[in-house]
Amino acid sequence: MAVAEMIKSIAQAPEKEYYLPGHRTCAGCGPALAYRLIAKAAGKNTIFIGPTGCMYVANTSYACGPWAVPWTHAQITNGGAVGSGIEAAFKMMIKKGKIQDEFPNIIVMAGDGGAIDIGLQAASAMMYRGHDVLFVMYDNESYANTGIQTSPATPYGATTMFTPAGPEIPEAKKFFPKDPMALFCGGGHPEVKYGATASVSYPIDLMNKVRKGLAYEGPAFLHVQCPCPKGWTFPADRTVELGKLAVEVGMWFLYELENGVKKFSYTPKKLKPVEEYLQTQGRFSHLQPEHIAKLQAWVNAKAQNLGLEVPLPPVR
Amino acid sequence: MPIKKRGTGLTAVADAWQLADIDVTASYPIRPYTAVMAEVAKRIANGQMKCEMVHGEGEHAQFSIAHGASMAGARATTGSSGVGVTYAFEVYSPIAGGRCPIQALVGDRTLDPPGDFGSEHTDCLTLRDNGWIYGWAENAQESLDNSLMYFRIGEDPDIMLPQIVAMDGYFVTHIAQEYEMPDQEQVDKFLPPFRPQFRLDVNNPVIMGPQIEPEMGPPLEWDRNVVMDRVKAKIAAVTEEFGKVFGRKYAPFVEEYMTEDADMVFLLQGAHAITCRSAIKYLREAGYKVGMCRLRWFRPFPDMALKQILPKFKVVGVIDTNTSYGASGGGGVLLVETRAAVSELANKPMIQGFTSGLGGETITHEEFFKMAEMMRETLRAGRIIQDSTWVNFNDYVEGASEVKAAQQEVAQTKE
Amino acid sequence: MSKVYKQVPFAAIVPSPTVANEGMVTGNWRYLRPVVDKAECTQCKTCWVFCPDACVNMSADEGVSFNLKYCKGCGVCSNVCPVGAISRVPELDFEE
Amino acid sequence: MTLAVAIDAKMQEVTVWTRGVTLAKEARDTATLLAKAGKQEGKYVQSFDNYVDLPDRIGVPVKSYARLSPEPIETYYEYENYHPDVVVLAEETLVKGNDILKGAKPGCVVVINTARKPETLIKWISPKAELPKVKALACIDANVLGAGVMLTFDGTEGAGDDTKIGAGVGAAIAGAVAKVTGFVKLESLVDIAENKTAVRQGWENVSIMPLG
Repeated sequence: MAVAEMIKSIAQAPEKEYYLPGHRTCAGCGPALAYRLIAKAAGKNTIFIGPTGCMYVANTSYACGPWAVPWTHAQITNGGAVGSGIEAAFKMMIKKGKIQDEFPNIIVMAGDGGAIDIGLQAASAMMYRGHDVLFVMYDNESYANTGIQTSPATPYGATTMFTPAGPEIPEAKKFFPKDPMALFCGGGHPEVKYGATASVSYPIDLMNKVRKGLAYEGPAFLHVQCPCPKGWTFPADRTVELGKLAVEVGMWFLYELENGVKKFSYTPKKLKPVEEYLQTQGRFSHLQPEHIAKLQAWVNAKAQNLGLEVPLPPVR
Repeated sequence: MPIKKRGTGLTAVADAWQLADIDVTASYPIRPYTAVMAEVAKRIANGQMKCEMVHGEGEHAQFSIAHGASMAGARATTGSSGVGVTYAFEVYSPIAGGRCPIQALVGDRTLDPPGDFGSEHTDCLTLRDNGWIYGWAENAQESLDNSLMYFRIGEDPDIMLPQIVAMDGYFVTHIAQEYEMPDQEQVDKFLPPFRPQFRLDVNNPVIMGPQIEPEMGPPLEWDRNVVMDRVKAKIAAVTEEFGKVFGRKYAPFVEEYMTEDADMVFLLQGAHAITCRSAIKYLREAGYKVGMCRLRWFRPFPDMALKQILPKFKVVGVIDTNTSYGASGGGGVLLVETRAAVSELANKPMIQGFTSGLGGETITHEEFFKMAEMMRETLRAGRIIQDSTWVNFNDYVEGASEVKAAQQEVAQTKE
Repeated sequence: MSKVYKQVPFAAIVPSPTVANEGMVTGNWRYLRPVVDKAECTQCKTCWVFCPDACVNMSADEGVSFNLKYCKGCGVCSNVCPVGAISRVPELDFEE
Repeated sequence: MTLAVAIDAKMQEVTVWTRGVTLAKEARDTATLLAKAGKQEGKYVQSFDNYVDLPDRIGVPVKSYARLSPEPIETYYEYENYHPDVVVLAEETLVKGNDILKGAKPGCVVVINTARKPETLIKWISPKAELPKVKALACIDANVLGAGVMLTFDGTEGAGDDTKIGAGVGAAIAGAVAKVTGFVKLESLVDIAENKTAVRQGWENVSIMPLG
């Protein structure tokens, strides 16, 4: 692993922007903030692959885009595969002397659908084969580009266009989300030496994790929570606030898995009740006490499974 | 020096890929195309080829990997067969629309159901509207030669389109035959290195494949449409140049066999042409003035060539080794395309359809004889008696046995 | 050809921008404009780091300023400001 | 060949500008209410969101359309109202930096949801060259009427809208448009809107500044 230069404070964060003003993302868009911070951390020698999703459609409307570095579209299905091909091509062309390029940072920016639903196969295969690619799952917890529909990252109890609440289904979404870190970094993909969760609300941590992932030779995975004011239904100015609250209540955990060793990046002193988080978002406004209790039990179990040793709220 | 070799269409294309110094190939196993990848893997392992071989997790990934590699500026290949070809369907248009000239080898295989390894052209024909350029080779030599010509045409800065070297599964992919592997120097003279105008380059950054507004679509599609005319011109020029460099001369679009005085011809593509030529020999001896037109390209469809060639004949029997259920005329894809090509000609021949060789069946001499007999019935009647005939299912003459008897008689007199 | 279409370059491959994407100017999304109180501002750069649209500019002389050509007026800068130095003012209160 | 024909000569086009997501439902409701009221009065009608604006994003200027005609609508499948008779701004700031008069018919009317005076808003209206076409500028302060804003994804992307139609400020804006244009009757709107008070208040409180 090459040594990544770490950023210690906001003051040290690189000035140079590679994700520029001028994109059709929502006011207060969490994923756009993630893109900006990731591009900033990665720097000039970077190629982005953008599978279909909000960060494709909103960023490239129309016949233009906000990236100062090379960017290419991939289908929502094949971000991992297109990334693999690009990486293999650079490796071989450099080896043969056909091009004089320095091997670039190759980053796939997949949404939750493009990472763990329809794009899962390509992502998994890319990691299995050990391509030197950073696979970022920017997680806004729904298929947002199509107008907010459920994905395997949508939390239990959230309303989406495909999971409305009604008398027959009072809790709206019935399933609990997939765990991408367990899927990709739980030992099933031996080439993945580095995986981490991050949040746009912790930008220094996020940027350093990008650099760490890029410094590792081989695939790395980054799961970034990106609050989505449209999909979650909250005022656009609260994006960062909600990302922080998610961590305070345990709807998001910040940790790294480096060579199989888990390390929490930040832990609250105690978890706040999940209800405090649910109240802030329209997508949870229909939930009844029994649903909230079910969600609290899930949060508590997840905290325990991860080994978070802080006081947990009671399940009522 | 060129090397005399013995191998299949698959090893022949592996030779072409080696000579073309491909940078990336993406594999996934499916019969019958698989061995081209095994061949490349061996050559990488023993140092003969310098190429990244990426083991895709399916055909969709294979084509996507090659797409990515091409955007990075690499010469990239892949391949598939049958339902593998259709599994990748989503990405054909993005690759062609992105103007990434990757090359795929398709060894045809019948689409499911049920499981059948034999050759039908349906798999490869399903993607005919996606902007790829392709045609069928009839043997190993032509497979190799096509591969080199396709790289040259597809990577031309005026063209920039992906190509498929198609060949019949088993017949061309699995039957070892003699062919010549050209010399590296010849190939280097014929095929320049791949240098795309745009690639993913941090020093000259570009955005590839952004969203567009509805009214930006038509100009892009117009461009993809008119490039096919440029492809036709390029095919003619490159085929001729190929003949000069390598000494093997091909008809650019349509190979004619014994057509000079023919009043009827078989029209087909791919491996069955070899049996067809042999059958024509016997049919000629039996008094049939029959010949053959073999398509060397399917996309772009050689309509201009057919407009010139077909009016010479009275009956054209189009043999479809594919299915297009419910298509106009009740036959396959070639029938529809051929009829459309000459529909506006005043002196157009009668064009009748045959479906044969499905499921990888060989088209036997007897079946060619039967088709000739039916074409003669058409000739005598002066009209299409039956729109489309599935050979052995709704044949409308009993003449095949007579032809066979005549053939045996000829054989005996030769002895 | 009677209709003039919007032309797109070959294969829709377009050059990357260097400063801002002129193809999608978003300043007209904003109905509340961020206004910084320079007396309160500590120049901690919190607003800068959290702007999804890279519309907060920092300079040693001028302090914080906003790229109003692109600022969508989401208000994240105001929300994250630790000293409450950024207010949100109706856009029509400004002539320009 | 061009034929000198007057296609959809009697069609009235209403374009409602709004903000993506947060105010999308209200603008759609304004358009829907006007179309439904027209239908009730025996007219041929359509209403739809601008397809290219979708998926909408928070804050982005987007459009909803209504079309009413005494005769069957002939340009039935179009992306936009290319020649609006009425331009409605569901949020006042849209007047700044958007070419709201693009393609407007001579004698068109602009209706803005605002607490400001028409005189102060007129300076921002663009394109300036089209301004002589405007017959009247009307202002309605719908936000203070207490109807509120509905926030739902129901009714987007061509889905059916089972939520209340005309429960919020969109109803008041529709009332104002009806008063200024006379395209539909107040009673028709009151009949179909969820919030009947809002419709009436919109009708009553709109202030109109004649131009030209």
